Amino acid sequence: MPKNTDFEPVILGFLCNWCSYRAADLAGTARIHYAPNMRPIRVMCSGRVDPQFVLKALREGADGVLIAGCHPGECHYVNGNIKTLRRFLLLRKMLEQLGLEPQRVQLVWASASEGKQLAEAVNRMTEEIRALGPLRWPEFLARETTSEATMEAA
Amino acid sequence: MALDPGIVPEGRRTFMQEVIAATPGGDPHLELCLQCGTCGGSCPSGPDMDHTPRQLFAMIAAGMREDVLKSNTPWFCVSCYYCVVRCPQEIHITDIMYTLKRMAIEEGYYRESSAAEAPDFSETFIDFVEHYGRSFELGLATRYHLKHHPLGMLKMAGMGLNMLIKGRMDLKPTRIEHLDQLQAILQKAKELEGKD
Amino acid sequence: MQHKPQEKPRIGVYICHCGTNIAGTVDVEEVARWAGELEGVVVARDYKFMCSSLGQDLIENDIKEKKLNRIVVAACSPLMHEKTFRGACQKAGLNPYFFEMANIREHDAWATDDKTAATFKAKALVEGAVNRVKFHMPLEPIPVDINPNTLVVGGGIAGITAALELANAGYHVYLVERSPSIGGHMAQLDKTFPTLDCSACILTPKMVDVGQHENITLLAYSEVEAVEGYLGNFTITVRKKARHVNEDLCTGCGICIEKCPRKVIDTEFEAGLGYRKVIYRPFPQAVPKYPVIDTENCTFFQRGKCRACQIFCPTKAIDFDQEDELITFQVGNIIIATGYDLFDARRIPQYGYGRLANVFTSLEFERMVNAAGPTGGRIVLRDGVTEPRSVAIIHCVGSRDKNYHEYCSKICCMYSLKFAHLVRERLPDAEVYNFYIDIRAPGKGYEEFYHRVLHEGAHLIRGRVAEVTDAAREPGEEGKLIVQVEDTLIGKQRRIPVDMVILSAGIEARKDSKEVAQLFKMGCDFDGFFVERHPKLDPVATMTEGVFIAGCAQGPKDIPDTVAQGAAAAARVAGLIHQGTVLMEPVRAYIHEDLCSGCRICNNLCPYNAIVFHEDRQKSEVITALCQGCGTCVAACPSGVISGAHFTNDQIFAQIEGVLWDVRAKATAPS
Amino acid sequence: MPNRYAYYPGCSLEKNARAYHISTLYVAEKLGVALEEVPDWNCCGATEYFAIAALPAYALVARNLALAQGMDWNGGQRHLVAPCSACFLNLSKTDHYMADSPQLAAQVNEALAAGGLHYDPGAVFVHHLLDVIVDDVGYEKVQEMVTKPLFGLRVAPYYGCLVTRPDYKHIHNEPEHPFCLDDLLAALGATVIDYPVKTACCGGHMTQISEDTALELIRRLLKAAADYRADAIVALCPMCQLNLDGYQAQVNKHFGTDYHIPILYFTQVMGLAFGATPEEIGIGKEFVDARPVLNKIQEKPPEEGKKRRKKRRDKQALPMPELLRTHTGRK
Repeated sequence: MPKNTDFEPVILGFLCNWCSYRAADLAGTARIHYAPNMRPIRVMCSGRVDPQFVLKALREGADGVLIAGCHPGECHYVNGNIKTLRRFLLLRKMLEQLGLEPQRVQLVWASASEGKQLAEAVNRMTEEIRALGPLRWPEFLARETTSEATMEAA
Repeated sequence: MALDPGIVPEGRRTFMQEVIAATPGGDPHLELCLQCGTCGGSCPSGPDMDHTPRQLFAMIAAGMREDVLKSNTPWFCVSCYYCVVRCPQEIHITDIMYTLKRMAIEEGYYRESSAAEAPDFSETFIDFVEHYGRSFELGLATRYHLKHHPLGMLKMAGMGLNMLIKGRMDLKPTRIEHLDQLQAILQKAKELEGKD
Repeated sequence: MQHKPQEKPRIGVYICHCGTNIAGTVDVEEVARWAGELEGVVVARDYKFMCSSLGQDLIENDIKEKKLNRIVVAACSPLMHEKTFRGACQKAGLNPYFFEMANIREHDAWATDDKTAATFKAKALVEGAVNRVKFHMPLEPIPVDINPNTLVVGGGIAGITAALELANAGYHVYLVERSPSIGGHMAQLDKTFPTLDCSACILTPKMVDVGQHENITLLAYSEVEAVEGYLGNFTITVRKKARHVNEDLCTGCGICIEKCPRKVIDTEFEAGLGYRKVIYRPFPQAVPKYPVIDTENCTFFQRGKCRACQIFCPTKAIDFDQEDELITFQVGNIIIATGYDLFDARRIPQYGYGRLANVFTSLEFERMVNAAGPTGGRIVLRDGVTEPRSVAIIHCVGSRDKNYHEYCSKICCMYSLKFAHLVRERLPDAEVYNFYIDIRAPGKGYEEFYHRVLHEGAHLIRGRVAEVTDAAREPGEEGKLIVQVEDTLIGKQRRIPVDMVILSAGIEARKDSKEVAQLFKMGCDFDGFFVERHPKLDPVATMTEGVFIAGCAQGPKDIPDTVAQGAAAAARVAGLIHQGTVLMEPVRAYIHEDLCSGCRICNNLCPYNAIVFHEDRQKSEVITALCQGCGTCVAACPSGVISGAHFTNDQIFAQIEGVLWDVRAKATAPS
Repeated sequence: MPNRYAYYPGCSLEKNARAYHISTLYVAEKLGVALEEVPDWNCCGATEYFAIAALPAYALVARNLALAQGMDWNGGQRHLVAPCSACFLNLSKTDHYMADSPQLAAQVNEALAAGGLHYDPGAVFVHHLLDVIVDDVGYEKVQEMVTKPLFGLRVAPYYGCLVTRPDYKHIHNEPEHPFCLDDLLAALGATVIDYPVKTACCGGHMTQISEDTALELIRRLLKAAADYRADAIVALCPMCQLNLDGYQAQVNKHFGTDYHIPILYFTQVMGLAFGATPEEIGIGKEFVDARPVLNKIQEKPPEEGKKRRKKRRDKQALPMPELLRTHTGRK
């Protein structure tokens, strides 16, 4: 696929309050520059990330969704991130069946000291999605709706 | 001695920025120098340099273009990379020395340094490379020494003869097969660098 | 599906410049102008420093004058100033939870230098916050009682100070120390700069105080194994390692140590320069006084023979069968003072430590000059006999170097000057050379001490040492260690032959600091030091409520600063204990009982067992006191009837829409 | 171990370091290292070309990388080995900088295109012969091949500069005091001295620029070897070998010294231990005759007794810290 250099992917990030949100804070404090494409939303735990949030984000026009939590075994809430992992794998399987490339929804672990690692993950994901091109899910949905409407009209 | 007044007219680069821009392969970190002297302390040929590398960096920062490019320091660099691996600020010192050599040749200052013959050695060397694709030790030694050390040539001749006897030197240069291809590449590279 | 906000929102949006921290990258005026046009926004302003009292006044006045009922501040991380602005709302009579913060500093302005992209991202974050705050609900913080007991981890001078301050204030302290005795690095030092008072003389009385204090439970040779709970109510589990000495019977007479036939190199207290017995007390003034058996080297533990200590013990205190003990207790606050490790000088092979016999580390030298040390205070070469006639002291070993540690270790300049003084004092005829990059002597009496050492005739050579070698080039160098350096003040390479070299190694974070940070839920920086809540204004608190830090665990510092931090941490804890209760975030889950289908999916998900199932009603319920607010159950409820206060679905959906304002617009626009 | 390496001998191995070339091929065959010469390779420019022009110098080196990339690899990983330290450095440096600076990579490739070539940074993994033998072949395999252990021969392991520094690919990760050659020589049965200047500079091309400077650098290396009673210095670079060997007589004349220290390539020493005749591995081509010291090789290992006596410590002496050998020091 030709690389579309004009395309700036929009990635929604769900960051847990205890590790990855602080990792992003640390990346900033350390002035680590990374792709400005990830827009973070804070949740108390990655375990709070309802699959609906991911679907909502993709439907609203995000090209990808990043979920970031504490490393396994380091969860502030004992094991919320393990539940996230289980939920994430299921969700990804479902999205794949809908024709979504697996790189569009990613789960990464970043502890509060791993600002650099989080920044690298954002960079990596941005480039992966840039290579995939825009998702255009809203347009797709709009088309589907229109065609349904046309069919109904016919 | 021309010192950088600290104010650079808009659109012009400081000497340091010029040196950084002329050094290929990522950020050489030159502006990070702490003046600690690790480079000057580590340098095997440091005692014979007119300025230690550290001093040279301070002079670059001060904009002392002429003094820097006339210095013998870059020509005494043996490319041992001790300074590079020891530098606490990860400055690409060896690469900067190569940059300064190139700048000194371009601007003609090297003739005033106490290592005025060094560029000739390099030039003679690459002349053979460009004509044959491989280096040619006998030709290099003869041509360079005849030019600069006709007397020393006698001393060198002994060693050269020895090398011939030991089978360590050829009388004829080896030419690579696709010399034209190499020359085309080098020609293009020179054009791209604007030094045709 | 989405609910409508209950009242008509009247939102105030405030974009902080943070000096140039934000405004340098984000076009704050443009963001404010743009925010002013968002639905529901009544006023949008940009201001230099929103966290200043003037900035807070701005919010308070607007709330009152413009009848605002929602506030959004786009500034730094909410972990930094959320509390500040909530306070401002409250002062103006607005429920503090009608506030939302957009992090446009750490997550935006500092993370890129692309001004266009940064301004764009700031708009997204602001619209996310504006959308979200419309759905905020008024909440009341939950009061929590503070357990008056405190855990102090680490028995160095920071931990000792903190423990004594609290204990003297009448509060109980559990002091946990990993090694067999408290004292830390300070106990190893000889003299302290710049006053040259004997380290042990000023430390040991404090150690004794700790050992005897009725308010201190000292758990030496112990490690914290588990931490549960939160501010005010932590449950701590400590592993008290088996000393193989019964503390109730041991009188500390030391006969066991005397009779033990086996000696090993003491790599801890004596820094590898001396020997200790296999049953040992780190040093004579150890607190507690009980010895400990090093089972890895003990002949009995390895081969089942010997028993010398047991045979000779007059009170039958040796207990080979003793096992580790797990102790559990409750505390309200925790102070972490786990100290530092010395940089391993062998990592810089060109300085020859480990290869060249007469190269010593600073800690080895501290032990050597100490009258109670392996040489009885004599300065000698590795042969144990010869006095050096010349000594080189190399500063910045492992510090100020991107290959090792980029930071300055802060103490090395001063202790290196102290070494120069001590060498001149003990060996008046010896020449001393200090090799430095810069002399850093910022402290009371420090610069004066530097002048004193100069006056005493130490040679100070400005230049970072390139290498220490035994490869002689000239006749004068034979048999010597040669220090090769550029003397940067004269711009010449010099080779200085000496008999002894001391490497002033820097401070680094403890090897296991990352695990410790995780255990106590603290942040840890790149170098492994624990992260304070604010580098200037809150240097002893951490991002986790109820967990404080002191001493070198937070970053390199000297003894006065360490003591000050230990006391400061204690003062913070005492303040909380004195309050008795604190208010906790009301971020909790709640089940709408009428709608609960009783499927029980949530019951097993809760890591705190905070969800109970009522068999009679076939409904689940969240016990608020146990809930920690993670929201896992909220995300899992198939009928969506669990709501997580302050993180409701409505709020997050609204935020998602806001954050994606630009692509949303594109999607709906005709193509 | 990769089943095949592209072999870049470099100009020196064709000429003055022919002994290195011969012994490399001998050892490679014994150890089952398959070497295939890069077709029509050209000079790497040594340290000279970079001093005159930057881009042509990188293009010159890159032509060799492009040729190696273009060899038939059957889809396998591409490995290139150079026995000369300067060639190794130039090849790995060009690869590294092209990867680091997309601008340089684009320009170099534009130049290469003039010759119909192209190089993708990272496509070829550049090795020095030493790391192939130490890491890919391994000490065990080397030891298996030893038929005539070098018992009693005291050797100075001399790494020089460019293999250990700047080590762009972090192969050695030890720019100051490496041990891999020490361990290799020990595996051959030799007595390896703790050579304090093992990574010092031989002077490189200084012999041509400032003879005084160069001779002093060479003297330091010879003196340290003599001080530590080495029978021979073992080198792994043609430049180091030539400077120490070819200029030894001049050093003696210049400083009034009397050094007779043969300088052997590490492959020659390996060949000896593998049972090669001196001719098979090019011994006899050196200026300082190596044959006399080879007579020092004994049938049996030196007695263990000496070691034990050294270990018994003086009661007064202070304990010595352990040397860090597996190097993990730098970040």
